[in-house]
Amino acid sequence: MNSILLMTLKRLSLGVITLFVVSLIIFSAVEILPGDLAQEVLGQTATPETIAAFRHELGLDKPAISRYVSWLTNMIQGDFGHSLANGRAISDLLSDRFSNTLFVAAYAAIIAVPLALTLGILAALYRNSWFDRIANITTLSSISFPEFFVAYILILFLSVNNSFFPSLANISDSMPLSEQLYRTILPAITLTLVVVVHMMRMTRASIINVLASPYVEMARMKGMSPARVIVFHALPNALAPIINVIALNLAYLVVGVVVVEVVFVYPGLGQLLVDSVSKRDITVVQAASLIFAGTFILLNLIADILSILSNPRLLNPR
Amino acid sequence: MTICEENLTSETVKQDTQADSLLTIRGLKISALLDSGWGEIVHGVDLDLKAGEILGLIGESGAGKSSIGLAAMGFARNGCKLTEGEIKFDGIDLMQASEKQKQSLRGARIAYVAQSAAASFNPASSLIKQYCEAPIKHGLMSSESAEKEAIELYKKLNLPTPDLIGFRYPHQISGGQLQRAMTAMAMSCKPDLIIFDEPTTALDVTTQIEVLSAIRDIVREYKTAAIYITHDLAVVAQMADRIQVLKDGNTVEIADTKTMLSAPKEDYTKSLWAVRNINREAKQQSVEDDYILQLKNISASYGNGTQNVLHNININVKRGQTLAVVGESGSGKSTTARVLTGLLAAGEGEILFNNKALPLNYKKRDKETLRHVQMIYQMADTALNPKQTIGQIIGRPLDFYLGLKGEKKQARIKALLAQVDLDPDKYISRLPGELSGGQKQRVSIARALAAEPEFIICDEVTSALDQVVSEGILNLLDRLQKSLNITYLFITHDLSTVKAIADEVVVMLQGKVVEQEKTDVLFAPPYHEYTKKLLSSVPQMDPNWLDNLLKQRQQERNQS
Amino acid sequence: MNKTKTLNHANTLNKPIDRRRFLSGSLATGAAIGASSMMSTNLMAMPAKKGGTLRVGFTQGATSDSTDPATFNNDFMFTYAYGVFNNLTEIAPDGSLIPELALKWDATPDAKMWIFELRQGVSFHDGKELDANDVIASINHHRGEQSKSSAKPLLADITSIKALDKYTITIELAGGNADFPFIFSQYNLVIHPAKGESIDFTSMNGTGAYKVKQFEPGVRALYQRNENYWKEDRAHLDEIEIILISDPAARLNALTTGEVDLIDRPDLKTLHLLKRRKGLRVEQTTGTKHYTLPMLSDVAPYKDNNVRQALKYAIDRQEMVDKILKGYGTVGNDHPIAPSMRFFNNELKQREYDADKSRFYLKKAGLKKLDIQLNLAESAWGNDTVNGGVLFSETSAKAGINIEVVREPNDGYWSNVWLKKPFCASYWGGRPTADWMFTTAYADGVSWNESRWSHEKFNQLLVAARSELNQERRREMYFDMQRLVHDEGSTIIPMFGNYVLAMNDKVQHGQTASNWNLDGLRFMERWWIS
Amino acid sequence: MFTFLSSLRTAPLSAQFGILIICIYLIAMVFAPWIAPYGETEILGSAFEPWSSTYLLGTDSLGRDMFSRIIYGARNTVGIALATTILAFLVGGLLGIVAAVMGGIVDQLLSRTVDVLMAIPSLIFALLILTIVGTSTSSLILVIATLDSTRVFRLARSVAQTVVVMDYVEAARYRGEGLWWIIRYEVLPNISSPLIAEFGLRFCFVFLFISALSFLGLGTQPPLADWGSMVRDNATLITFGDITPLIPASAIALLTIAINFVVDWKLHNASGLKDE
Repeated sequence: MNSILLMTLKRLSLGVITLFVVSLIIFSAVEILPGDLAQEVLGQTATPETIAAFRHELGLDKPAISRYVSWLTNMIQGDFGHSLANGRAISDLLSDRFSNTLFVAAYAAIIAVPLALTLGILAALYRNSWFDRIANITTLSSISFPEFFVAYILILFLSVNNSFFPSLANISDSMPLSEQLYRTILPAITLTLVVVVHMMRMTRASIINVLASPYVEMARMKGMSPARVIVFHALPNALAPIINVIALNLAYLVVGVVVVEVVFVYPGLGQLLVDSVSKRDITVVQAASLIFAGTFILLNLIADILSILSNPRLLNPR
Repeated sequence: MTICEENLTSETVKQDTQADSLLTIRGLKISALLDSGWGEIVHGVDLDLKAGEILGLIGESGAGKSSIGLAAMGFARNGCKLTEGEIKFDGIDLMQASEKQKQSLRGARIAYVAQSAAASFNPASSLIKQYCEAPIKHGLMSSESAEKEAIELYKKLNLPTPDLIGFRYPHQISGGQLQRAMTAMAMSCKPDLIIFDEPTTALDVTTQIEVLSAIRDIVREYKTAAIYITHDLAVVAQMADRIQVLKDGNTVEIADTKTMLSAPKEDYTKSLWAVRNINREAKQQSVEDDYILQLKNISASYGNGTQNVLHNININVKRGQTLAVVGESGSGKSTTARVLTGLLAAGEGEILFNNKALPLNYKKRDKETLRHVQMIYQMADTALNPKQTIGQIIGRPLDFYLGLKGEKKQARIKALLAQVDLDPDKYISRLPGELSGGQKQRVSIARALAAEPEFIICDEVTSALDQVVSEGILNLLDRLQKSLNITYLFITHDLSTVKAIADEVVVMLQGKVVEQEKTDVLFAPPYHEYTKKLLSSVPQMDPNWLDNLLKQRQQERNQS
Repeated sequence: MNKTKTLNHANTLNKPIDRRRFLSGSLATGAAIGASSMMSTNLMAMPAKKGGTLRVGFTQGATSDSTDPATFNNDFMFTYAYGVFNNLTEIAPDGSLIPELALKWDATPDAKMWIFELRQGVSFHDGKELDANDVIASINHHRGEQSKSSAKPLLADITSIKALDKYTITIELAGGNADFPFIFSQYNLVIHPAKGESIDFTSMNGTGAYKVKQFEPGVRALYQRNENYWKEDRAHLDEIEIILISDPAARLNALTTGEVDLIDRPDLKTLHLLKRRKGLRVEQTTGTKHYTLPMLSDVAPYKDNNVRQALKYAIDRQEMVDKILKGYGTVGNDHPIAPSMRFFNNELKQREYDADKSRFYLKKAGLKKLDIQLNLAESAWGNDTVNGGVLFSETSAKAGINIEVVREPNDGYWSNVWLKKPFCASYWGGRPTADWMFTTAYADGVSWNESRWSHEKFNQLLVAARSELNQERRREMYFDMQRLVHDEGSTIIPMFGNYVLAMNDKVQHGQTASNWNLDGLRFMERWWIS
Repeated sequence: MFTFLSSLRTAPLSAQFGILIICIYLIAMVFAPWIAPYGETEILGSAFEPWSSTYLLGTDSLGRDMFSRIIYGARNTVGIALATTILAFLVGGLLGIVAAVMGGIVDQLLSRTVDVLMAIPSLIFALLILTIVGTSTSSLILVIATLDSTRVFRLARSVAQTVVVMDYVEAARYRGEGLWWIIRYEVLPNISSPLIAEFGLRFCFVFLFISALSFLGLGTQPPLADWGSMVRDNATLITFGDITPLIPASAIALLTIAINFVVDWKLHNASGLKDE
């Protein structure tokens, strides 16, 4: 157990360094981007004088390094700062958006992970049967269509032609949970379709990968049913790669859903980030990127810890 | 001819013993999916087993003994299928039985003990859980009573701390203990038949004895019938009532153990017996202190000095001779080889090669030194790049060390292949995967020879091979040594190999050298205490050897 | 004061304003932009109904939107401005300028000195009463060194603003401008309560028809009727919810599933299908919005007017309108004045696609063929911008002009490409007056002169026309200017786009203004649902 | 090649089907100008003409022949995706093996760099870089390849690590071989099969990534016909049950499925499981 704690600490400190480097990269990338907040907000209506005045007001006329350093010092003290564009406190702005993002990510994950595991196990169990093939083809098709397209098709069938679900995921905090779940069901299904295939294929592949191992043969020699062989003997030993892929996909659910947010008009963090990039609202971009990067790092860490926990060899040393 | 006769006899046996016959196999044919498609690997084998009887199935790899053993459970591995014949277990036709029916037999009435217990236990669950799985799922016992019985069996099998050991995970206990735990698991449902598939092959000689005796006792106590599959005659001699010899998917000979050992009928059987006795001409003794290699006060450790594995080792190797390093697994003999090559840099000490100190790390050695000290690995499978042809594998050192190119290189490759008794034109463009284990090991030798070295380290080069094949390899090495005056450092756990090839022997235990002695001196009394234990553990052909040995050890224990 | 001559006064002084008067209202000297053409069906002058909630799906809006009127730059903020606040002046649906918070205004004959009289008894949502201080602070917010306002150039001519009393202010200009009061109808120039020298824009406290109930930039806004609104027969709806739906398909879906009642900028490609749906309708307004392809006139080969002419003849305008605007627009004639505007030059011959003429001009420029790049992004012409470029390149190829269409990232288009690349795409929402339009984008040296076009005679005419009070002479001057831009200008203006809205049948309104989208951006206080 | 063809004969039906589809696509790619009835960018008639014998799949919003554009789309879409994936595998694969073979500080440095790159949301990263360098086809390929190479790096590193501990690699090291030899001749040939499997999925993800980028207005350059943007351009039609956008989408889907059938077969061969 101590070694896990040690690893966690080591990885967390590495994560902090990673975050620092990420913030540097993002900052410089936004700096290199043509135009700045003043130009982007004023857009076509900008004149050199108004831009200069705007820049001065925002402190954008100071050198980049001093701006970065002051951002960093505030950041270390836990102060995310304020949006350059409209002065809103970033912590408020982000906490809303991020909780929305997490909500729909969790929603999709709760559907997708068990579904992927079940399908993967069934596909491994009935490998090369018609079930395997159909599951394979349908899930593959679902990732070969662009996300927005999957979303449109779902909307067409479940919303336009039959009004089962709303096409806008327009939620607010005041709604009861059931209402929120109802309104976000289409984005959740879309995301499920997007991530389920990768997890399912990995489940199937890594189970099949251990099917040739002697302990699986042993289980069959003990007269265990095929289902029990797969669930109790193959699966526990195939978990590590599956966990890793699940983590990657969960990270995607949190980080990579901009398109789905746009299509369902769901106010998540992704859309905020894209918006802020286009407006060069650097403080918001920084904060949102760090949250995403942090999520990614944490999920990977959790996956690694779980992989260790799933492996008695590492959990119970000799 | 003989096979027909055998068939006739077993036919009559069957009629005699209809009442207590547990398993009959008739005309069994098994096909396997080979690279070229389906091919028959077992060509109509018969087998009979009475209740409570132990049958030894013996043969070299490829004889089909494992496939037949599994067929006794109505089971065919991935890529195999039972094509023809009849398998009757207690009146149930396993060829016709449904999967469900077979499932209900397996584990409950027919059990299986696999070669490698370490690989065959599910690493993700505790021993006792796996023990209880079969009795519970077959509806024979509650989990409490299964657990109670497990502990009982663990006790009978002489496992340490039987109350607790079951709650440990497979990786936490040693190989010998695991093999006994697996036997216990096979016994969990008190089956009528257990199939032992080379259960001690992967074990050291000293642990092998414990496992053998444990298996034998328990089988006898429960009067369980067993099929004992092995390639080791001495082992089967201790276990079986009757022996069936197989070769290339056919039965060669069936007889009861005593008859088979004393009067084998078939030439093939005789040849198997003969392998056990290698005799080698004694070499001329070289000049007393012409040492080609000396290890002085070597200590080494893994993992940044946390695990000390070698303690102050001193070994001297004379030019043109063979020095064998023997010991059980974990004794540090392979580490010694790695330190010598510099792949593991020794923490302390000195390596002298031709009286010159070598850098401890191979990266600091020059090409010429590297060329002169070559290494042959235990597993030819992993030592040869599966994606390179034999020609490429052997050609690389020629090119790399000696700068040979084009025609000259090809000619040298062919010469080397001929030197290791492989047909050059046939093998030069093949991939390692298309070769048998012995052939691969020959390629490894050719690769080492290609560098024209003075010194070759042989790390357990024969331990993965059948006896007949390894005999061939040993003879080859011996011949090469004589013609090329190469010095060998021979690492092995097999004392018969040592006897066959070594001029001098180093015995190692727990990272220390126990003794270094000339071979004939070592194998003659008086023995060093540990050496004696090692020597006595080597199975002998005598069917009573195990009983005698155990008796003897018991007495010694009582005395002390 | 007595020197001032009434230039511009509304006829509704001191009388309750009613809607019908706007519709039929006599135009004193009021400058009409021109009647909008409504092509939708059921447009009858039905009496407005009170109550209900209108839900609207909008395209434009961003999380970075600020309530600072200096930075309003999209529909979400524009409608916020007109819904929550009032201006001094308002452009009526018929295009005339009518009073809003200013009751009346006068100017000196040289149109340099202006006096505005404010409406009394108007109060902000928090109860505070409107006075001259608020107005001056609100205007000054967009002036001066420190101002970052996009309205700053409009007010650049102002030399001083003073309050004569609590309800009267005077404004002095550097040069005469007969159309000056039009400027105060601009969305930036909404009146906020003063806070010391400056204004308080964070509390979203206006005098307008709706109070802000919920306001989340980039996501949604919820407005509630201001029960004490000073205008009568306005602010019919109880609540208005504005949801930002930037994806065109999502917008369409929201409308067809009934999650919103009204959407802007519907995807033109599918409008014919949308119209077939029961209960939905499409409305279009011909306005002043036009699409431009500016060529930097100081960069080769565009320095040569022959090259510019060659390009102007190489574009098939009708096909452009048909395929890019799907018919929801009219062809342009290479000048920015819309047919509906006052002083539109109706004598100018419409330029047609003519490959031979194009080749002729090319030859005249000494060129056999021409290889150029056209840089575009969807920010310029909407979703089909790039297709527009492709269409142009196909027709121009027949005239020997090889156009390589380069798709630029949307993001950064206005700062990176526009005004920088020699040939790119742009658009103008239009300005209510010809002077305003020309001054903004065609006058010599102004920062939005997107083709860096400089024409001596044009510039002289522009200044002269601004203070010319004789309507006939003024008309001639603007006609000449249009001709100059048409023949020698460095901007191709292939088409004028209609403002298109799609809505369900519940949504009702009277005559709609054409100066901006969404009934002059004032749909919030003007529209109702049945 | 010959062994491939002969192994194909024994391949399962699905793999044969996959190969067939891939061949059809390749033919469409190579021979597009001869197969397509009209030019890629040629404007022929009015917009949205229905399916007919003149225009097999009708015309698009500009009046270009849909069928011809689908054919040409194979070139651009598959070509770009292929170039991107190959580049990603060259860079990521090579560095991954280097990290595994050299270990130590090199491994640490490369792995941490990759960690950083992966921690930045890829869509945002692409958005940033493409806005800076512009969306020419080459920069599109470079940027996506860079992002994808991080994933390839991880895979290549982890599978190479299992090969690096093999005796034959140790034997080569001990022989005194240089880094390049070990990478090229000892490790690479032995990790090709998981890399090939990953190639199949990566290839599809590149499609999707490009179409997501074109959703955000950063896709391929017009007037190139590319399936992702063709889906995007016509996406609103789906609301009205018009199947036009389904055609390019299915073109992508079919290829994805075909490739993964082949990959599955290759993987199955490599897994050592010999099922029927």
